[in-house]
Amino acid sequence: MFLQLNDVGKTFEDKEKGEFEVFSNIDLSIDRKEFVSLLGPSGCGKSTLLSMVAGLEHATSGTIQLEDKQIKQAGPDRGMVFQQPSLFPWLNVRDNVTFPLKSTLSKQEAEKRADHFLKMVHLSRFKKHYTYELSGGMQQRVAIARALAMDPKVLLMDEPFGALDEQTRHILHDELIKIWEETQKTILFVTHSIQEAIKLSDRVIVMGTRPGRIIADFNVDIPRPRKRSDERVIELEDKVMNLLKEEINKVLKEELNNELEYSH
Amino acid sequence: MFLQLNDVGKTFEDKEKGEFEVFSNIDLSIDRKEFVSLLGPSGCGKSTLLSMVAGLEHATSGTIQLEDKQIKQAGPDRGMVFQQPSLFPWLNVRDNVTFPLKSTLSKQEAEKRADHFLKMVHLSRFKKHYTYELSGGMQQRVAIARALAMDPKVLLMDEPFGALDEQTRHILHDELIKIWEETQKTILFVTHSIQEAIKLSDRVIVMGTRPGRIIADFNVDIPRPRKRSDERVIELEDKVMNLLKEEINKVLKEELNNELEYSH
Amino acid sequence: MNLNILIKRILFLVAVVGIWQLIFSAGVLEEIIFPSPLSVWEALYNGFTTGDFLGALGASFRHLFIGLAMAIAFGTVIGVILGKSKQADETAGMYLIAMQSIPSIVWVPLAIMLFGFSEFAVIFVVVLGGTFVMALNVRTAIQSVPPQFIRAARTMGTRGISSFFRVEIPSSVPYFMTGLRLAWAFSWRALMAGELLSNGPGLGYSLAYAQDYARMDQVVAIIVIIGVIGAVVDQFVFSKLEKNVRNRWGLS
Amino acid sequence: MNLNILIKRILFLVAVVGIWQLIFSAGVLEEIIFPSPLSVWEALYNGFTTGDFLGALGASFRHLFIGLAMAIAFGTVIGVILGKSKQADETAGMYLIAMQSIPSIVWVPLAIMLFGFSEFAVIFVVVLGGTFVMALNVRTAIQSVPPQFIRAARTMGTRGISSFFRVEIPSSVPYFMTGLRLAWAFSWRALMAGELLSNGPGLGYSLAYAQDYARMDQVVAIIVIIGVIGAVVDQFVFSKLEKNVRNRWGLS
Amino acid sequence: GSSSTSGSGNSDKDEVTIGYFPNIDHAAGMVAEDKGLYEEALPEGTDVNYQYFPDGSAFMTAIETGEIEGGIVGPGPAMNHFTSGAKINIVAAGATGGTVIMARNGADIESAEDIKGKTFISPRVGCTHDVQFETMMKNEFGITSDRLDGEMKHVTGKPATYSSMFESGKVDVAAVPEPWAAYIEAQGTGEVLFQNDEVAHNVNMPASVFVTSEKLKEKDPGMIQNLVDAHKKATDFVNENPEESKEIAIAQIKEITDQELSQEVVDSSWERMNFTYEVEANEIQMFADSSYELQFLEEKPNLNGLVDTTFIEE
Ligand SMILES: Nc1ncnc2c1ncn2[C@@H]1O[C@H](COP(=O)(O)OP(=O)(O)OP(=O)(O)O)[C@@H](O)[C@H]1O
Ligand SMILES: Nc1ncnc2c1ncn2[C@@H]1O[C@H](COP(=O)(O)OP(=O)(O)OP(=O)(O)O)[C@@H](O)[C@H]1O
Ligand SMILES: [Mg+2]
Ligand SMILES: [Mg+2]
Repeated sequence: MFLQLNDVGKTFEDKEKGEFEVFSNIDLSIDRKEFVSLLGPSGCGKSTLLSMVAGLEHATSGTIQLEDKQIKQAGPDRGMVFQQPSLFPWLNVRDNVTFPLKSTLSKQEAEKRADHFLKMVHLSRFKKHYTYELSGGMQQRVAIARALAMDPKVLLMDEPFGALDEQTRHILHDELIKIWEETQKTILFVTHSIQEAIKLSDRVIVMGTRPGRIIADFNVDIPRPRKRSDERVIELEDKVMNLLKEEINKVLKEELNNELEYSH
Repeated sequence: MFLQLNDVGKTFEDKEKGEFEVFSNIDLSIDRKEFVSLLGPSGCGKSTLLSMVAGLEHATSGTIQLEDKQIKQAGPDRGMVFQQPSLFPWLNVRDNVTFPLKSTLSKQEAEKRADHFLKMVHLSRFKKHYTYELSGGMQQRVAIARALAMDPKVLLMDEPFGALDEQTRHILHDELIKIWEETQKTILFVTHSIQEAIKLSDRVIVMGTRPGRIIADFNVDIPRPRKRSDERVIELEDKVMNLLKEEINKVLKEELNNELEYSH
Repeated sequence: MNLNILIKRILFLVAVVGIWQLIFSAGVLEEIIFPSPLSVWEALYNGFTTGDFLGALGASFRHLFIGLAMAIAFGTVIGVILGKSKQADETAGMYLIAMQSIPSIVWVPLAIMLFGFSEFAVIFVVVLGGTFVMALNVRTAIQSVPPQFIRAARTMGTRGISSFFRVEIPSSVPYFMTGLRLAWAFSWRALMAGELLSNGPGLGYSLAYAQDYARMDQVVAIIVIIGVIGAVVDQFVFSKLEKNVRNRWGLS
Repeated sequence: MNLNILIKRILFLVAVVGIWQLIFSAGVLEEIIFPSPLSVWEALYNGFTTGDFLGALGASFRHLFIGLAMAIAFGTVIGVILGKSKQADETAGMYLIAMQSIPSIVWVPLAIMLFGFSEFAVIFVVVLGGTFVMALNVRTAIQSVPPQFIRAARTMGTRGISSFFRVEIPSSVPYFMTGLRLAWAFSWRALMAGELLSNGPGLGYSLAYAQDYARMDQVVAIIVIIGVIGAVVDQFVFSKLEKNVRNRWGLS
Repeated sequence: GSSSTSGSGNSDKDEVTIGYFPNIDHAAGMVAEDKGLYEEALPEGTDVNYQYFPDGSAFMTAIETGEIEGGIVGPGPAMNHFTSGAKINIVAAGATGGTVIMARNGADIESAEDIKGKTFISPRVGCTHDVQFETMMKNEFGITSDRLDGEMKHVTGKPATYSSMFESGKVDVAAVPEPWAAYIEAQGTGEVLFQNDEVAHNVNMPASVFVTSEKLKEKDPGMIQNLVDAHKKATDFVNENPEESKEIAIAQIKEITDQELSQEVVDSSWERMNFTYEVEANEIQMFADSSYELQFLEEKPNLNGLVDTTFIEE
């Protein structure tokens, strides 16, 4: 398998609350060039799982392997795009993209490469701009270009469009699919949005919470571009929604401290 | 008519850019107890229009009338819920809700009233809490309770759920519809989201941009609760989406400085 | 703060005193310019038992409280005027910053010339030390009231003077607290400057006096007292207050 | 800043000088205590033409630059250590705050005792004035590097010392600038305190000297110079720099 | 040391504030306070307060702001302030002599020549002792201070600290007012280099003077007369009862400064002083000229009107 998670578990040591097990016994296999979405309610451990693949967190138990090699720490073979803007404000757009290339390429080569990917995300014009001059959508485009510029084997995306408004999100969806088709990367994509997961991915992994676990794994074999009004899309959305409802209610009840029970 | 906008226009005086006309010649009539959504791309003037109905901005031309009385300034007959949390952090939840009642009701009556509406939004348990202890969704619930507590004739909502995650939004949609049915308020609801507008409202007003204007006015006579998978919903979504596509592209092109044109 | 940290801090202090004693014992410096920890401790002990330090402290706090209270009052009034009136701000705002950047010790000669060696001269310097920084923070406070709050209040029929008291004032509290903390810090510095050059009584005067008579043990003892008071008041009163307020107001 | 505002400010200044002249003309205060605007202007003019003020200014800036440079260097080293090591921070952090809350004027007697009346005593006080506030801000800077940035760098294969120089340092620049501005402000205050009580040369010494010879016109002239320099350096150098950096770093 | 200050300046007849320092050359002030001589001379029911100043400039400022009515101060500050426009009068002398030049033990200073390249200390820049010392050095040995681009480095500090300054080697030479010269000798940290009669302006030039403000002279010359009378009485007492006066001085200094001077120190400093209230205008003028020559004053001073001897002659 290309990316293989075996019996993975994660427990945080919290000074105040003691040990907290986010999930355990997660098994997952992902093929080369697959676009896989991780979907689930808040707190089920999606980000934690992604961080472990990135090598930013260590698994408490189990193994994670990329091309049969154990993942031990973060490295440029796995590019990551975060929800919060993580561009460096002291660098201009192009220097942000060449940041990971400094150690391996000459300045000229790095810039050529950066320009290539900036063109891919339609930001050639903004090479010399600084972060604060860009809208949120443009910043995420740069972050995608930066991750791609390292030529990683896997692209990890943690709710990359979560902070954007709906219209911008739609546009970036289309761009991301185009880039994915062009670069043939494997993508592991975390999202809250059922719609987004179904629109984009080959596979939707649905996670549940308390404890975190995988509750379903759907193959989405609907040809792209997928229309919201497509019957197969709607059917799948409904399926996932029903699966998640119970999970969402768990979270909600906790938030309202069981008030719903007696006020209804 | 209950709420009547006649030939309304708004021009901002900007010191740097000179005059900027957001829109002109807006005509709109809204019935008592109607739930109307305003939908449109960023910058088309939705918030401006809502603020004018609230009395927070003055119309440069035209008239706005509520029950045949000209709207001159803000007043408690129009309650407003903003996108950004606008609860007062120095007051606890209940005192936030009684804030507008201080001048008209005794303390006891005000609190009784506040408790009633806090119960309606399922937050009785959180009366004594302060804003920083609440999640975004809970804060918006309090804001709704606060607006309702004034017993306004119209409830104005400016992307009230824009900053929340999808799951929380779904839950609040259901709550809002319930409240609307219970209280029989007229609601003017601004949103970016086609789905949200169609799910909630009796009428969807679609606005275009540059210049801001009303480009369509759909009646949604689909019985509630509306399901995403309902054919009529999908059909309407498609219609609105097509209408808006052109408008969205206008905004997008401006952002990318026409780059799309030559990179494609 | 848990026990572990407390122990570390105490050990650090012990180490510092130990090094001090070592340097003293090495005898490279004359005792008259480099007192031993023990003699400083004795100076502290004697100063407190004879009541000298307590008297000086009392006088210092009297100056400080009167001066700080006036600084807060004046600063608030000036700050509110500049915060509410763009005209006033554009006209006088810059001079406020200029006044704030004059070290308060510089006012002492002027204060003495104008008011003589009375305690009022010291209080005058304390007032000047705190007023401008307070005014600058109150101005910022008023200007930083989120327009969102004012708009929300207007939709609830609250405007004008009522909005000022029910929305703008409470919303300004965190900046006001910052102003208080800084006014205290600058007034405290000004107090020492004023007293050091004045004719007593007060902690600063005691310090100058100890120096005049080459009592290094007393000099160090008074510096220790000043450091402890400064740190304690800053940490346990103003910073704590400010932090709690900012937390409640959702600002941190 | 447009012309309109400039005019308002000048008018305000004219009004203040006018009131000053009026009070002077009323003759309620002796000239030796309350000089006229004209005599202050003459003192300024004479001070600059005879070169006295320029000499004093030169000496003051020499003390300030040496002291500030050392304060920045020490402060940065201490700040980085406390920012990177939780152990060190828990142990010594509190004492840093205590040191910072000791008014720098208080160090002057100690400095004179330890170093005599050399310029080094003044520089010592300036260094103490700036070091702690610099260290506190550098500590905050290091602790405030968004973990997001460090994580992002790690996913790009940048960690350890390379991450420190390529990510943590540049990310800290805004707080570092704040540290610089505050270090300047406190060093400037410390400089005046040190010079006023020391043996010259320097602006603070000139002030003390003018006071000894009851030259109120010179006293006021020197206060004006100090205010102008303080305001100009603060506004046109440090605040501006800090604002630009914060803006670029997307922090305001 | 604590004192009851009168707060703000008052010309209220029922209250008078006298200023002086706890120095030997201000012994007349201490005796007058101890014996209640001012109270005696002033009209019945007048409250007399005393204020002790850290230095002459502070004293002069207090006179100018009306905070004190009069008191004993060095002639240096009085003259400096007068030339800057302060409206004050010297109405009597306090004492003459009392300035001694001390050299640090181990500084290898045997003669004036050895002072070249060394550091000397005096209470203030341009104070009485400074002018006396620098005038002597300039006129007799041609050595000037760094202020005049000369070879001596000049620093200032409170006399009480000179002994420790010597001990730590911070300074080499000191122009010291009594009793601190005797104190240094007793401590063994320094020795006399020039006796009090060797320094300039030391015989008839007062080491301390009694100063009042011009305003008071215009408004209430009678009060000045009363004060001067009391001062004369105190000076006579000092000359007639040296031992009791010494006791008073020791007690007062202890009370005000917390420093206990030994009998031996006071005895030897007494030797170097002469307590008199007689003052001559031209002595002061000569002193001022020296001060001008040393460039402490910007213009050639004209001290006409500073000294007013009418009250002592009365
Ligand atoms: N460093 C940490 N220490 C302790 N607990 C943590 C830590 N990081 C995450 N957690 C906890 O682990 C759980 C999973 O967090 P995670 O961020 O992976 O959830 P998520 O699925 O990404 O949620 P969201 O959709 O809100 O981003 C949460 O309960 C969280 O509080
Ligand atoms: N106070 C103002 N001064 C100048 N221009 C303004 C002002 N307020 C709004 N505008 C401009 O008016 C236009 C409409 O703004 P408005 O906030 O109403 O848009 P909107 O439709 O609510 O957008 P969004 O969906 O982003 O909230 C925008 O171009 C905006 O820049
Ligand atoms: Mg997450
Ligand atoms: Mg809007």
